[in-house]
Amino acid sequence: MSWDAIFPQISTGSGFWSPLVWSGAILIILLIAIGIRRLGRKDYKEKTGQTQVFLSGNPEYEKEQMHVKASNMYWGFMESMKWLYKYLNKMHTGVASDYILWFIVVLAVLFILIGVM
Amino acid sequence: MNIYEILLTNSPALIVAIPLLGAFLTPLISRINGKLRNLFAISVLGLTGFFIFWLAANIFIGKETFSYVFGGVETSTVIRIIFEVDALSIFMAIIAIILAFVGTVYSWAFMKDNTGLDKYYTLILLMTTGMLGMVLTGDMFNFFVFLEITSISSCALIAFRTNQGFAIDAGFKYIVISAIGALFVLFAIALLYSQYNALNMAVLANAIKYDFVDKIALVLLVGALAMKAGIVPMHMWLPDAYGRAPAPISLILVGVTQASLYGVLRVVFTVYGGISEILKVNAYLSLGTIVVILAIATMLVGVIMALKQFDFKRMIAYAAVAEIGFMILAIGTGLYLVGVGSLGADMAFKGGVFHIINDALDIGLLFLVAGSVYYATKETSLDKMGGLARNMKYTTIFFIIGLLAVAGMPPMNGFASKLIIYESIYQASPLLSIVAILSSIMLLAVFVKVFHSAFLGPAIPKFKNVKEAPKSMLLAMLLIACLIIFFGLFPDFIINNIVEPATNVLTGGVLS
Amino acid sequence: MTLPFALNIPYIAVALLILLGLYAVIFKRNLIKIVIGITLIESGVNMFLITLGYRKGSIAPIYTSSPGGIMALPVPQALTLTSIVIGVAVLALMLSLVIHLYRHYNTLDVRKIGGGKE
Amino acid sequence: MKDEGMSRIVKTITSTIFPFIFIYGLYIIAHGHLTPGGGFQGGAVVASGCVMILVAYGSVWMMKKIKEKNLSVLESLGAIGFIGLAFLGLIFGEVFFSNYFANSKFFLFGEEVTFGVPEFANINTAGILPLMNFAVGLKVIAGLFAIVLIMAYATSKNKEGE
Repeated sequence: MSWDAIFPQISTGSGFWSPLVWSGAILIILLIAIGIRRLGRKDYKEKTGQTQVFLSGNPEYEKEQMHVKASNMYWGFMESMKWLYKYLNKMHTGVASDYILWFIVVLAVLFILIGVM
Repeated sequence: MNIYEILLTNSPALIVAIPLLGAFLTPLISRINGKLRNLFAISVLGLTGFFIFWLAANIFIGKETFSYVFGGVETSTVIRIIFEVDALSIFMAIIAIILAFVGTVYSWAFMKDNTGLDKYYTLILLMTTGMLGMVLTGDMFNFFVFLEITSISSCALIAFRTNQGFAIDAGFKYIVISAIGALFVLFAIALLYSQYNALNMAVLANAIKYDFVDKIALVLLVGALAMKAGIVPMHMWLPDAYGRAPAPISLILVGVTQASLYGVLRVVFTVYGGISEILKVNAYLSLGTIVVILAIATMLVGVIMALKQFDFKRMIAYAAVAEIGFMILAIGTGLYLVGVGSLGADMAFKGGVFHIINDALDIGLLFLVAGSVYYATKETSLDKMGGLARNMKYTTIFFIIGLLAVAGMPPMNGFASKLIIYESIYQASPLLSIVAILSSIMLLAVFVKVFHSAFLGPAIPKFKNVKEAPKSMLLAMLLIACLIIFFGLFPDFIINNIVEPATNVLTGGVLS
Repeated sequence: MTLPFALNIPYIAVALLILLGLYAVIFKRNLIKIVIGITLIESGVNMFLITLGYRKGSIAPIYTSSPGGIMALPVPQALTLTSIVIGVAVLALMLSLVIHLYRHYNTLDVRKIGGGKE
Repeated sequence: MKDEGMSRIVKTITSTIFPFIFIYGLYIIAHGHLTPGGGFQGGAVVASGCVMILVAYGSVWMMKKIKEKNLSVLESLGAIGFIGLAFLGLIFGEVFFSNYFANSKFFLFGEEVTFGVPEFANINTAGILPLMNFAVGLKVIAGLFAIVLIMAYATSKNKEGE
C-alpha cells in the first residue's frame, strides 16, 4: 500500500495538504502541551485567596459589567479606519432606489469595459 | 424498460416535479394536522434528495450527461422545454437540496409559534423547486421562469414575519432588486433569441458569434445575475434580506444566491463558451480582470463591514458577501489565466467550485447557530448577549466548528478550498493571495468577536435560565457540522469524485 | 438600415419605456411609483418580445384553421404570456408588501422607511 | 359599518352583467387550445368579474360570503390538477407532460385533429391540453380573486382602525 492510500492528500500545484497527517501532528503537539502543563505547580487551589482578582487595590466590578460588549471590540481598528468607514457608511443607504442606481452604474461600467475592449 | 430505468430516465423531471406537487399538496395536508404537514414537507424533500443523489451517482460514476425533453421524444420540429443535467448542475442541485432539507428540519421547532405555517412550507417547497429548476434547466427562458419562481417565493419568506416592519422592508427591497434583475435577464434572452432564433443553451453556444448585440446581452446577463449573487457594489440587499429573514430561510437563501452564481457561470462558460479562439482570449482577459476587481472589492467590503456590525445575523450576512468574493476571485483568476494561456487555470476553477459547496455549509451552519441563539434569547443584538456557552453547550460547539470553517482554519473544509484558491491565484499575482489571506484573517477576527461577546464572559442575569435549542434544531446543525468535518478530513475524496467532474464542465468549454 | 422607419418605432418605444421605468424606480420616492416603474420596465421588455415575433402583414399563428399566408412567430408570444403571468404575481406581492409597509411606517416615502442604513 | 359597497344602481347592474363575464371567461378557458387565450386569460376575465362584484358590494360583505381559506384550497386543487395530469403522462406515456390523450380516440378531447381550412375547429381535440387549461383556469380564478379580496379586506380594516 502506498503512502497516498493511507494518508490521502490533495495536491495544490506547489505543495500538498493532508488533513489526516495534520490531525496526527496536532495530536502529538497536544500531548506535548499536556505534558508541559503537568510540570506546573501542584499547590494551586480554586476558590481560595489565590484566585481573587487584584485591580491595583481598586474595588472589583460586578461580573456583568466586566464583559466587553460587541460594539466595544476592535475599537482601535475602527478608529484608525474611520476614513474608510465614512465612505462605506455613505454607500449603504438602505434605500431600494440607490441599490438599483448602483446596478445601473455597474452595468454601464461593464458595458464600457466589455463592449469597447 | 423496467421501472428502475423509467425512474432513472425521468429523474431530471421528477427532481423538479416532486417538490412542486408537494408544495400544492401542503395546504391540503395542513388542514388535517400540523405535525403531519411538517413531516410531509421533510419527506418530500427527502424523496427529491434521493432522486438527486441517485442521478448524481450515475453522472459522477458514469461520466455522462442526462438530457430530458418534456412532453415527448421528437425534438426536431418544435421548441420544447429541455433539461440538461451535467456534473455542474447536479453539483449545485446537491447543495440546494442539502440546504433545503436541513432548513426544513430546522424549521420544525424554530417556526413552531408562528401562524400561517401551511404557506411557509408551501413557499419553501416552491423555492426549492425554483432553485433546482434553475440549476438543471438547459433552456434560457426556462432559467428565467425558475429564477422568478425562486425570487417570488423567497421574497414572501423573507417578509414572512409581517409583524416586524424591517422584515417587510427587506422583502420589498429584495423583490425590487430581483424583479428588475430578472427583467434585464429576460431582455438579454430576447436579444439572444432575436439573434439566433433559439433559446436552448447548447444551440446558442454553437451559434454564438460574439458581436455587438451579444456583448450587450452578456453584460445584461452577467450584471443582473451578479446582483442576485450579491457582488459588491450590488450587495446591499443581501445583509437586509439575510439578516431579517427567519434563520432557516437565510440558510436556504444562501442556496438561492449560489444558484444565481451558477447562472453567471453557465452564461459565461456554456452559452458564451462557443465563441472563436481569438475572440475568446480577448473576452476572457477583459472579463477575468473585471471579475477579479469585483471580487477583491467584494471580499474587502464584506469583511470590513462585517467587522463593525453588532447584529448577529447581519454580521454573518456580510461574511457571506466576503465568502462570495472568494469564489468569484478564484473563477475570475481562472478566466484571466485562460486568457494569458497559463496552465494554472484548472486549479483555480477547482478551488472556486469546491469553495461554493464549502461556503454554503459554513455560512449555513453559522446562520443556524444565530437562529438558535435567537430562539433561546429572543435577542439579535450581540451587545445584549454574553455567557451563553454556559447553558448552550452544543450550540457553542457547532459555532466553533462554523467559525473555524468559515475562517479557513485546518482541518475544516474551508481550509482545503481556500488553500487551493491561495496557491492558484498566486500564479496570477502574489498580491491577490495576500489580499485573500488578509480577508480570511479578518473573517476570523469577525467571528472571534462574536464568540467572545455572545458565548464567553460572565452569565448575564437575564439569560441565567436560557435553555439549549430543541432537538430538531440541534439535529439540523449536527447534519451540517458532520458534513463540514467530513469535507475537511477527506477533501481529496470530494475533489476527485464531485468537484473535478463539475470543474471539467466549466473548463471543457474553455481549455479545449 | 434598410428597415423603414415605421418598423423601428416599436423599438424606440421599448427603449423609452425601459428608461422611463428606470427613471421612476431610481428617482421617485413614492413606493407606489417605484412599483409602477417596475411594471413599466416589464411592459417594455414584453413589447420587445412581441415586436421580435411580428412580421408585416402576418396573421395570428393558429395552425388548424389558417387562411394561408405568413404567420407571426408564436414563440415570443408564448414567452410574453409567461412573462405577463409572472409579472402579475410580482405586482401582487409588491403591492401587498407596500400595504404592510404603510401600516408599519405610516409613510410611502422610500427614503423615510430605509431600514438597513449603516 | 362603513364598508357597505356602492349604490343600488351599481349593485344591480353588476349582478346583471356578472353572468355574462363569467360565461365569457369560461368560453376563453374552454377554447384555449383552439384560439388565443387559455387558462390564465380566461381565469383573469372571471376573476376580474368577481373583483367587480367585490368593488360593488364591499370587501366585508364578500368576506362573509367567501372564506379565503376555501379559495386557497381551490387554488391548490387547480395546481395539483395541472401537475397531476403531467404525472399521469409519466405513467401512460413514459414521459413527463406527455400528451397521451391526443388523437387517441378517447371520448374526452381525444378526436383526431383535421388539418386544412375547416369552417370551425373541432373543440373535442388536443388531449390533456384543455384539461390543463381548466386546471390553470381554476387556479387563476381562485388565486387572483384571493389576492384582491385579501388586499381589499386588509385596506378596509386599516381604514377602520384609524
